[in-house]
Amino acid sequence: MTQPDNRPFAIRTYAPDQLREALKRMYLIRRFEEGAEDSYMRGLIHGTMHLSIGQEASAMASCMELTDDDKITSTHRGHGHCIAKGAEVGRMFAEFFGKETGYCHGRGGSMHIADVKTGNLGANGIVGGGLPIAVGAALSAKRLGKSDVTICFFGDGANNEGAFHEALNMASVWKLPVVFICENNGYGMSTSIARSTSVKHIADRAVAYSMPGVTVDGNDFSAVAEAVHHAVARARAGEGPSLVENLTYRWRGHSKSDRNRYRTKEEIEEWMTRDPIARFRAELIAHGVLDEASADAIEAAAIADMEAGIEFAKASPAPSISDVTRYVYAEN
Amino acid sequence: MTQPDNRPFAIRTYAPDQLREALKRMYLIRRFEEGAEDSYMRGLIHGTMHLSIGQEASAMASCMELTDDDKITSTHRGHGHCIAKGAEVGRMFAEFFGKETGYCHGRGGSMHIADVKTGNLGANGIVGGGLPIAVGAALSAKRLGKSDVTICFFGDGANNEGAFHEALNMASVWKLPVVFICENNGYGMSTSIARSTSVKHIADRAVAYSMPGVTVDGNDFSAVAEAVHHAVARARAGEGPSLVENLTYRWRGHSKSDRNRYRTKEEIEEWMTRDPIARFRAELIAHGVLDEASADAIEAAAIADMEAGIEFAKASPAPSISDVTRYVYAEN
Amino acid sequence: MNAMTDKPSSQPQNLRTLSYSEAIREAMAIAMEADPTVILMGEDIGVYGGAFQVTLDLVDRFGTDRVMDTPISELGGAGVAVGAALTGLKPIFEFQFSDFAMLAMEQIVNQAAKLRYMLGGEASVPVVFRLPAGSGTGAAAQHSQSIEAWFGHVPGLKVLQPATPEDAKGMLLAALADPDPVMIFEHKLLYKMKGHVPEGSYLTPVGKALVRREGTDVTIVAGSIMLHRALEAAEQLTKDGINAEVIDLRCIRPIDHETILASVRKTGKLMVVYEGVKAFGVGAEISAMVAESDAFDFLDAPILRLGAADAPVPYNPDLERASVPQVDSIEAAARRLTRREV
Amino acid sequence: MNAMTDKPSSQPQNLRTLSYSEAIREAMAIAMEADPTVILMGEDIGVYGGAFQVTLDLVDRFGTDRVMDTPISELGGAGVAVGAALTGLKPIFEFQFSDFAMLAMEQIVNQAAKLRYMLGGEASVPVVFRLPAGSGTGAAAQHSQSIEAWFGHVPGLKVLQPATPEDAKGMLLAALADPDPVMIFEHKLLYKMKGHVPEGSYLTPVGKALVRREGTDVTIVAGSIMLHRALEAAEQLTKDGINAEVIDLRCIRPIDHETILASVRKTGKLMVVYEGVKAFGVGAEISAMVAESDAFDFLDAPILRLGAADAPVPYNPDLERASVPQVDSIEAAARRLTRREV
Ligand SMILES: Cc1ncc(C[n+]2csc(CCOP(=O)(O)OP(=O)(O)O)c2C)c(N)n1
Ligand SMILES: Cc1ncc(C[n+]2csc(CCOP(=O)(O)OP(=O)(O)O)c2C)c(N)n1
Ligand SMILES: [Mg+2]
Ligand SMILES: [Mg+2]
Repeated sequence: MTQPDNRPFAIRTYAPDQLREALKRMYLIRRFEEGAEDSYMRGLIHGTMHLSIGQEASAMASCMELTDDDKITSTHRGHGHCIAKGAEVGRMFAEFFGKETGYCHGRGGSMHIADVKTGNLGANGIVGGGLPIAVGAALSAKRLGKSDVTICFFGDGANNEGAFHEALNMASVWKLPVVFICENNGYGMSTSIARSTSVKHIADRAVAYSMPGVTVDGNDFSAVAEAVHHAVARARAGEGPSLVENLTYRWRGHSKSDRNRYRTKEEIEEWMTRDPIARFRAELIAHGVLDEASADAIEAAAIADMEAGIEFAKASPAPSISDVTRYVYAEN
Repeated sequence: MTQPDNRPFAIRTYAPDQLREALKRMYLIRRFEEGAEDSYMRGLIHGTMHLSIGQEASAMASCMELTDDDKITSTHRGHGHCIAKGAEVGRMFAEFFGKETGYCHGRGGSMHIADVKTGNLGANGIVGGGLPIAVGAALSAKRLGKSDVTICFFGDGANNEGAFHEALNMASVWKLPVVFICENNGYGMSTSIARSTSVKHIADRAVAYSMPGVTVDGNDFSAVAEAVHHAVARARAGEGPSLVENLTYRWRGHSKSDRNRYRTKEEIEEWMTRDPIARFRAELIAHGVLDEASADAIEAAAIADMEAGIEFAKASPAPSISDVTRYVYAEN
Repeated sequence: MNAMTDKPSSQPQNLRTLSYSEAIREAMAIAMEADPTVILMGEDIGVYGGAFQVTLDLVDRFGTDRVMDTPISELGGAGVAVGAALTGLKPIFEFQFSDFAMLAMEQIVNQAAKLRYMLGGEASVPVVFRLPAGSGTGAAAQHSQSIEAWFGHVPGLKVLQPATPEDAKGMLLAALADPDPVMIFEHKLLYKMKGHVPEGSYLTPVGKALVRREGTDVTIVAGSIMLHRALEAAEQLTKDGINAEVIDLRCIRPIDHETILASVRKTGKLMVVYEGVKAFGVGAEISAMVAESDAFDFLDAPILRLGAADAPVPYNPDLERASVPQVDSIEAAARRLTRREV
Repeated sequence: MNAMTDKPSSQPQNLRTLSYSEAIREAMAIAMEADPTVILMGEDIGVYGGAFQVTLDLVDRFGTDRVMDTPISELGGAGVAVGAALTGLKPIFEFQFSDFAMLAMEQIVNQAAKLRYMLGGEASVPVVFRLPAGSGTGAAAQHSQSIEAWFGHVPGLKVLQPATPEDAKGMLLAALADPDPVMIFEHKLLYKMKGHVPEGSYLTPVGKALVRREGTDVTIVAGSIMLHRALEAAEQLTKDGINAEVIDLRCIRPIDHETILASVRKTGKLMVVYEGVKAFGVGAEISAMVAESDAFDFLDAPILRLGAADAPVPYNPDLERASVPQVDSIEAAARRLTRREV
């Protein structure tokens, strides 16, 4: 008789290379957000941005089993998803800097960042906007006879949009291969779940769509990976959609205009002790996937990528003003 | 020790006069619908109409405890609600005939029939359109310190609109005095619940809004009255909203354009054996509230009212064409 | 249907006539036969055949996987169509009434229309929205609107309004061949009108208006059902020796400037007839387009707009009729304009 | 803020200045003090103070019962406001960005705008929608739109766009005094602009445009932020001896025909500047209104429209700036028009 494998799900499921790559991408998300913030402070980026620092495990662990043919739809807080799904930070920075080399050729910026080639159908400036779109992508996969799944990221705030209801209902009725991942960071802008939402956990709403719903610690890489693994498997097997709720927290304000009058310093600090990257790193080390030195090297590599990305972006050309109406319609 | 009262809820709760009036109004609904249908066939009414024959218990039993200060919002299938809430059939026919004496002065017709004075905020041409409006009416009651409740009628089809989700969530979060009554007649136009809705019973969705949800036989007057009684009491007591689902059936097609290709003759006939009016009448007779002769008299009175209503409508003046833009804005 | 409307067909003489709704249905069937990625979505478009019976029997031919009854969820349904279009399908999404598109403005305008641009050309949303529009059915304020002008204001969309069965078919096929989102406003009162429809596949050019009746005294631009009313009015006007040129607008976005300007340069007088509310309607754009062009100098009278009364569509049939342009009001207005009594 | 904008105030000389957002906030506070049925609804309007901090601190003064943070549910939220307005409250509903009103078109257009009419005058919907609009903040295509023209097309609504702090306050108070639904489009870039604001309660008349600068050579109609750009351009134009009359449109529905027509009769030249997409925008309606009026005969040049490029609002700041009218483009256009080089 073999011993039961008591190691965390991720450790026993993914190859060490995959795990190291996941850690790298989580560092990359963190450093990318910091680089973006810094660039914003220095006036290199205009507009606003929504940073996902603190939510890296949710983004990365949700994408572990996706190929470039699988799709995601993302949100206004979408940098992490984009990196987790495989985008290059150079082209992402270029987009933030409004450059022609950016993923959207400088037309989209932070809120519309997408990388269709790696299956990222895009961030969305409209809360809830991606929900029906994800269902549509799943419909395509089903009708075209592909085994692709779509992962739909959305926030706790988004779950009160009518689009949430309509999307989950249709996905369920048509048994589509889509996984709804609610990144519940406790607030939609300044409004807490308790003040906006008539259930304690978003996953409690899954019964209204006859789909499995599960709430996990969103800062625990392995917990997220395991929940999403089952949901993705279910989707690929043609058994329909699932709802996974990742409980997490954003360390920064909602956006650059946030004066943080709705949550306490204590609450923020408490959550910072639950840093998903530090936890994952420690877990990998504890299970012998890494040692401290190689973990440091991974972190350093992420920093180097980030810095190279910023340089690439800075050096890139801006779009020509005469092209302001380019890309409105297909060119023929 | 007193004997437990085993009579049906309505019998033991309402005075005989109230019960007789309820039967009268149910007959009035039935005859009104038939009169409308007949007028339509004879070309007296244009447009379309959605008849509620077969659903009379749901409308009437839901309104038993409402005063003119309480509000309802209604649907495209709203004639029954309008009569149950206290409207006069003469002014209703006048509206269908497009006359100046109609409830909407001939501007609204069947789909917008309303009687604000008796608390009917109106039928609605938009499926789901009344749901948030009802929540708003309940908000007014709460803010203005009144004990009024609002009853929001909607169909099984409407429950897949985003408006349903948003409205129920807000009503729950704000603990508003509103009762959501789903008249589940099995179909939204041609689309059955099974093909459109990811739960078996609409009331199953109540948990997603942390409110009580109950499914009752919508053709059983007493069952509906009892469920709504508790929901109204809860609302008046400031304990928040409830969802009541009345299982019922429309005997006629969805509207005048329905060719009935989505349900069988057998199904329709089977439901016709569960006539809510005949059942209620029999129940009243069984419990000595009425005898056959007085029941017949009530029915005859309803027919007389209906006929007088049609005559009133026919004799009424049409709006003047020069008034086509009247009522767009308040007159000052 | 006025015989004149068949004139512009360059197809070989063919007596086959179909109704407007049959023509649309034929276009859908042709497209679905030819391209397995074309699907239909909408409320009650399956066994019911759609509220206006346009998709009748298609579910029997193509099955429920390709003729999908959606729940009553316009925002979500349109969004599913957008997402499907983004990833390899070509959905034709039917709104049961164009009024209900108001529930889906977000997906139409914020998503479908903008995705290609926001993604810097890296995405394509080949979705077609079909929208039964207009008044005249006694369905009152929430089921009778003509809101097409709104979409003229939205870069990224194309907006069509066929007036004839031939165009109804050709425009739908053209919309499906288009890589960008297209909205087609169909008029409910036209569904039963019959006219010549060529067999097989053909594309009505997007963005081209058409002179349906040549004339010299006044240019009347009208689309959809108003074309037929304008043509009828034009016939009446000949009794007074007024020879109106009638242009079928066909496409609201983009608008065919050239055809309209050429006509105005010839007639010196312009009148625009449309069913939407007069203010901020299709007529405003056309009038403004002419008034800022070099054709301005050819105008010898004010530009007249004939649109709906400034009111929701009323239920009472006489009020309803009075609220939108009719043959007699078009005729009277053209008479006033040619006599410069405006 | 251009000093000229204060000129039209007939209030006694008073040096008090407020920002546009402070003026709006003051109007809300005055109304809430005076009338307990006035409530505020919107996303994050409580402790957060609203995305643009317009409602800052009002929740401390009036409590969460009257300053209600709504869930992120624009359709439902707007509908609750409509229902509340129908039954005795006077809600001021803030959309966080005007773009999100697309989610609530159903409640705004099918319900709020039409209820009085559909119910034959038996109902009143005194709701006020506040909508931060416009580009210039780097927020890209879904957060920068100017969709006010759509609502100009909707009978039953009133549509305002204040350009100054004084009007921002007076229009909000006027909207609250109005028994019908009113939409107020506020420009994000104006929130911080300062200007004279009278104390106490006063109502800016709804439906009245205002000549902000008198001139003889060309009429420039502009509203909201475009007024300020137009005034600045007008100053520049004086260097070439061009004396522009600048009209603050103020109200998109109803449009003040008289003020505009009187000016056009005087100058003979008209230019309309607006931030929405050029096609089917505010300029189309104004141009068409003039072209069909008796002022047509006073026009000695085409009517020029200056609106946004035919594209979604781009993210890149230079593209963004290039996509809407700026002082220099207004100036250049006015020059072309007065020289008849159009
Ligand atoms: C339809 C819509 N409403 C409102 C907003 C403004 N807004 C942007 S993000 C946000 C909060 C979203 O909360 P949540 O879904 O929990 O995501 P989080 O920001 O917490 O990641 C709001 C209100 C928007 N962008 N779109
Ligand atoms: C927003 C909207 N979508 C679609 C319709 C067309 N329509 C009118 S009634 C109806 C079916 C409604 O079903 P349900 O809510 O179950 O009510 P029932 O007709 O069964 O009483 C539909 C699809 C509409 N009026 N409004
Ligand atoms: Mg959140
Ligand atoms: Mg039903």
